[in-house]
Amino acid sequence: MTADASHGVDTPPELVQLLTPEGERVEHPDYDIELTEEEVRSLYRDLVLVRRIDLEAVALQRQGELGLWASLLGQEAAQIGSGRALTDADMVFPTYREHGVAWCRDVDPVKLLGLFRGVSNGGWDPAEHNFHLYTIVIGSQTLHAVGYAMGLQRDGAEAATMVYFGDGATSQGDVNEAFIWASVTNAPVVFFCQNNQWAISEPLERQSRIPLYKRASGFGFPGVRVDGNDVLACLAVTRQALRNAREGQGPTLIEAFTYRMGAHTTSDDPSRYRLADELEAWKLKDPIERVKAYLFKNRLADQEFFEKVDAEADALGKDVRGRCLTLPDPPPEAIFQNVYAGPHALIDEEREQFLTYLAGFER
Amino acid sequence: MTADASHGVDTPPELVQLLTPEGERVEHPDYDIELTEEEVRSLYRDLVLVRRIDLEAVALQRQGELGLWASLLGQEAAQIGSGRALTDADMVFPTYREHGVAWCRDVDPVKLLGLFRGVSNGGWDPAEHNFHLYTIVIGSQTLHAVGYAMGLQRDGAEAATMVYFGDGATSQGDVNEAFIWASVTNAPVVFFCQNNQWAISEPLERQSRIPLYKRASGFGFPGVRVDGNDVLACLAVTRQALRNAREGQGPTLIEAFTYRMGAHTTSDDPSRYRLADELEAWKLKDPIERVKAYLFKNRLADQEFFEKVDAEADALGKDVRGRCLTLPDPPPEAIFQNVYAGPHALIDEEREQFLTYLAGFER
Amino acid sequence: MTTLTLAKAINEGLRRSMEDNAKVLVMGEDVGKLGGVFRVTDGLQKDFGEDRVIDTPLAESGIIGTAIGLALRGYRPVCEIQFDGFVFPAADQIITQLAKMPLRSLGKIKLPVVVRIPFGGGIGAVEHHSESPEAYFTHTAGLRVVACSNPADAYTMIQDAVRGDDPVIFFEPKRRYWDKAEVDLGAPGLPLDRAKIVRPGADLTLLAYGPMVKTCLEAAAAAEEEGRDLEVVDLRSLNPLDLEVLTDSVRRTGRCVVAHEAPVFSGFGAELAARLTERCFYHLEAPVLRVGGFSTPYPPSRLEDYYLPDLDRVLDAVDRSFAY
Amino acid sequence: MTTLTLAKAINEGLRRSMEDNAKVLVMGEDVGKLGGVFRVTDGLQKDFGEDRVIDTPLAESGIIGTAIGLALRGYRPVCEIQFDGFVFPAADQIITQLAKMPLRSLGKIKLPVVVRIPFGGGIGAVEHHSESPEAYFTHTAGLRVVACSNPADAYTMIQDAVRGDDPVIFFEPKRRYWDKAEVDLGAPGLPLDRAKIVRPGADLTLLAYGPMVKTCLEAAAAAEEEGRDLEVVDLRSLNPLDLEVLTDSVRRTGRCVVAHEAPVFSGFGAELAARLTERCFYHLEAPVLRVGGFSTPYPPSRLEDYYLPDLDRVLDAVDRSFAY
Ligand SMILES: Cc1ncc(C[n+]2csc(CCOP(=O)(O)OP(=O)(O)O)c2C)c(N)n1
Ligand SMILES: Cc1ncc(C[n+]2csc(CCOP(=O)(O)OP(=O)(O)O)c2C)c(N)n1
Ligand SMILES: [Mg+2]
Ligand SMILES: [Mg+2]
Repeated sequence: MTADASHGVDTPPELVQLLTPEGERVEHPDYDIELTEEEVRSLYRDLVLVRRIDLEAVALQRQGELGLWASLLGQEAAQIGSGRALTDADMVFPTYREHGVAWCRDVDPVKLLGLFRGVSNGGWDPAEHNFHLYTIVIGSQTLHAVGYAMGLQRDGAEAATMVYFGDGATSQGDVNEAFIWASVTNAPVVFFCQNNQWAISEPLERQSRIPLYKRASGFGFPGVRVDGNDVLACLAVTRQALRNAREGQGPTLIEAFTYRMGAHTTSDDPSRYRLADELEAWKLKDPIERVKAYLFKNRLADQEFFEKVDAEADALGKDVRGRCLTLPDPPPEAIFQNVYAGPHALIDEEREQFLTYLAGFER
Repeated sequence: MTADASHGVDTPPELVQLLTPEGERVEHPDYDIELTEEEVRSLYRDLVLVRRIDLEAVALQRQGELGLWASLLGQEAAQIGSGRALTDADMVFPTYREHGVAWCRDVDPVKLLGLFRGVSNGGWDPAEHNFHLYTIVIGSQTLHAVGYAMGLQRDGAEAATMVYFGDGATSQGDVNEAFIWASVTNAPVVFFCQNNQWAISEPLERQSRIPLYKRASGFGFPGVRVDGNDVLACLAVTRQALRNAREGQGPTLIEAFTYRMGAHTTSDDPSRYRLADELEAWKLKDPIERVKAYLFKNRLADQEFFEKVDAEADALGKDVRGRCLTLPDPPPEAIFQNVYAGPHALIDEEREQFLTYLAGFER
Repeated sequence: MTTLTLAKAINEGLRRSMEDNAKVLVMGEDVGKLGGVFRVTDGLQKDFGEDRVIDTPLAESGIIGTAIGLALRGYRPVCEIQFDGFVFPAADQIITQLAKMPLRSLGKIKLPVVVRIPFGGGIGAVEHHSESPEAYFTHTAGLRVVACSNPADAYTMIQDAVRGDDPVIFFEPKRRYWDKAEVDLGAPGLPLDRAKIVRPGADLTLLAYGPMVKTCLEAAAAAEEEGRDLEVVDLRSLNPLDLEVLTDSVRRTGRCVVAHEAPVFSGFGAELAARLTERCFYHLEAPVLRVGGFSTPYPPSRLEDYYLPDLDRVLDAVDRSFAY
Repeated sequence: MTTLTLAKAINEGLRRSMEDNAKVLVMGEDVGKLGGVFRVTDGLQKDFGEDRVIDTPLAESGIIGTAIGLALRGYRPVCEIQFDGFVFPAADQIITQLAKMPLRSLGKIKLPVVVRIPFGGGIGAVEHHSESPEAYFTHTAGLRVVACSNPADAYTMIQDAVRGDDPVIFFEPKRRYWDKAEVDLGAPGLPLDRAKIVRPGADLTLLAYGPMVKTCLEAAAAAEEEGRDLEVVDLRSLNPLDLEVLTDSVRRTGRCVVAHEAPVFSGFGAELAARLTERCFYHLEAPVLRVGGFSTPYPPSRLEDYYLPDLDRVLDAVDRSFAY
């Protein structure tokens, strides 16, 4: 058969897993990872803290303090595992849901809240954190990531870029163009797709008839599916892909197989389009519970540790909430700031007219 | 290895071939074709005639009668082979170079010339020929083809669509979105990519690092590479793909491996970017010579036949040239015609003003 | 007469269109089970099936491109672009194909494709969800561009858009989706390319479309208290313009203020100002003034009340006009 | 002083920019060995290497998207869009990303990306090769939009565009690529955002940019024979406008005609007419009139001479202006 046998409608997808939902540590022939107890505890702490930030944000939205929130509930392991695989020199391009990765890049959670509160469209300095701004136009950041990676190549930098996107995003022309650019230039970029099974109300079948990680084969670079609810596997697979990229072996597509346990955003009502059963099934694969079970069963952490983390989470939640409530609105003239880097006569004129107009109300 | 082993940087591409450059008939395990002598002679005639039309068009452009011409030289077999695989009910979406397919669909060549002469942007009735208008914006017609195929599905029609595009086009977002739509909807569409090795001055390596037919595997449908200079193989492979499509087996990507023997268009100067040697090597694989050799060696045609075809080609060339020269320019008011199907006040106003203005010169 | 929200009025109009003509399809992201993020297509998939109400892959170019293909096969697709700011991936298909193919075919091809775009701000949303991209399309020859402002119009305009043989960019004022009004489900509306004087007045003409019609009506009501009699005209059709109604109004009042949410600079208001000035030069007591968004990207939502022209900004322009 | 064609002047300007700053890159389809279909980048890849002069995959969204990424890494990409009609696949990256990212970052990000677009008609080309899409970009806040009209300006303007820290859409009048003129390779040009009176006059102001500047100069020369003294202003910058120069000119002459090749309806001329009318209301003897393409897709080339505003069409508008 000359028709490419790998078109793969029939091949069952493999899933890299290092920690089962029950918290059993399992081996994988291609990916393994040596972590200290401390490191695993630290990952657990990350997972709990980012979930808490997320819960707090959802609550703040319910109380009218945020215009919207896109919850990461269920995707903590995908984000922490991949986020902790990064080195400082690596550059990250997120979508709008990577609060866990932002956490790994030391972006103040309140800055994320600010965006959803409507005080800015961005808010942090991407260069300071090597964490780009959230991008809302689906898929467009994938090309930025490849361009940045082309820059890394030209600089001879020992670094890679990693770009996040969802299952739905794989349908956008831009994402596929990014695959082409990356493969043709052999750019040091890792495509990290969080397949959370849903693009708002649309199940994966509306975007692809084969497992997403196989998309890469059509462009000539490796694709791998990892258990997105397994923080160890996500860490191991991403670390490997980033290393390959840094070493000049070009791009990798990682499909983190996970589940959006909450609504698409706080504006969404998933009961209109998916069954509660599905959620229940995924709850059994919770990304945090399995780490807890693992730590506990293997006596790598005790009750005191878990309580300490919970307490830390409570404090963090409180802190984030408190600072969110006091986030100042930008002054009206901020509308005109930073539109251009250089002077711009039209902006200057409009700003002046507007300030005169506003002043009229004070008289 | 979980990384998809089929990412295929190393796999050597197979090429479906039924007729060698020397005119030897060879077998292929998956594709074969039974043709009468008459049918093979007819294919030969097609090849010769469309090459002649093309040569005439190039000459007309040189003489200032056309603004531009995109020559099909070297791609005759890909176009006639695939074009003759179509049934009347199938719908075709061409690029701007499918003069051979247009021939198979009974589009008057003078209408093609008209477009390049600048008397219209289209000129034939797509529904009359089931041959859509030439599309110049690279790749955009691939989505039209899939949409049309979705229509065929809804109509329960026993037909497929076939869409042509080049190697360069495979980099466009639209083409990849078309792959997604087609695979997700299992639309009856055949993607026919003429890989003529060049996108103007850019060699294939700027578009892909693996053989193009493998792109399909990333989307979950079959891809096949065929010798694009072998009219029999192109016919066999396309026939099969169209049949599969009509029978509900969804899309196929065909990569016809061929060569653009001429310039990109009459405006282009290939000596700036490619070596003459390359052309010489491909001349040995000429799509017409091998059919001639086959017919001759197997005594399926005699000298008289070849002379008759040449004479027919001469007559056709003359006819096309003559009618091209007398192609009338459209009247100025044609600018305003057919912009909208319904009445449109602005167009009406501008037309009237313009005609009044023009009339002013006659006074 | 039935009381409907604007969103529901479009829903009813779509339903009617689909009942009348089996070739009418609805397609877009989340238009099926979810009924669209604004519920405009609510219930349609349930009643007309998945073949006629299509949840598409997440790609706007693909939505318009395949809709063109379906139209070539005789279908009449109504595409939903989920939010104004997400129409740009489809710009190429709209501008180079949808708008130009009929002429390319010398009239052999008709493309009855409707592109619905919820547009405008004022709902406290994040970036790209509050924009007004109409000027990109009014400048694109081959498209009709309309904007509805109220439930009754929305109900008939969507049906007319679907019925016509031209591509139509159909703007829906998203912050008015929940506004309710009486709708006569039996009455035919004003033709799609006609403007409507929604409040007659003698002193100045306020021109608006979509969400700003309501704002202008409020401004006119407020101005009345100050003794100014403002006429408010709802354009309804942006391309083509109903110049008869507009010219007549401006000639009568001698003053004109145009309001839209999009940035003023190179926005659609410029066309209105330029064209009406040509036609009403000797009647104008003041230049046609424009009120709109600033020449900046749409700001974060905590600033949108400053950015969006409101009653005060409109009245300020009215004052400036009377100052001439 | 050296005699250069406009195409060669841009080439020299690019070369100078690349010599001055190692971060400057050139990228696009066929810009390498071929030197671009108009040879504007001729020889650059040979001299600066494949890492700085990049033949890209055939995808405009990818060109702009990766250029943004390169700019984020500190590079200064100059992208070529092969023809005006092929910019639309990149519309999303230009409008939602390139234009808006600096504000999104509260100024942390600068995007010094130049997008070169050969534009306009008059070369007998097939569809999509003769368009004038400037209004799509002038309406997009966050972008600077400029158009050069002659070799000397082209040489300095491209360097200024590359040197600035803002994204610039750089329009090049393709049918003037082969026009020759003296260029002083040492002299600094007028700042990028300044307009230039290219022919002073007292009776009427002709406003133009890109290819129409020459046409307007010819029209002014012809009008002179009829005793009319027309001023011609080359805008150079479309966003922002140099309103001081424009307003002053129109106030002096009291009449204004705007000329561009793009369709008049909702085109950039509307902004000029509307804004100048606001600023010069009491000085205007006639409405600002517009001459441009019709509200139709660009016609097949055998009709383009009718479609494109030529000397006669410009003078006809001048006559109409004087008829007021
Ligand atoms: C170009 C574009 N089209 C539409 C949208 C509206 N939208 C926001 S999120 C979303 C679904 C995204 O799904 P996916 O890529 O799977 O990411 P997830 O939200 O599941 O993380 C859509 C359609 C958008 N933001 N951008
Ligand atoms: C969107 C778009 N970008 C650029 C061009 C200019 N252009 C015309 S043909 C061409 C190369 C096409 O190469 P390929 O797809 O291989 O087809 P071929 O011409 O070799 O048949 C380019 C870049 C175009 N027509 N459309
Ligand atoms: Mg998803
Ligand atoms: Mg090619």
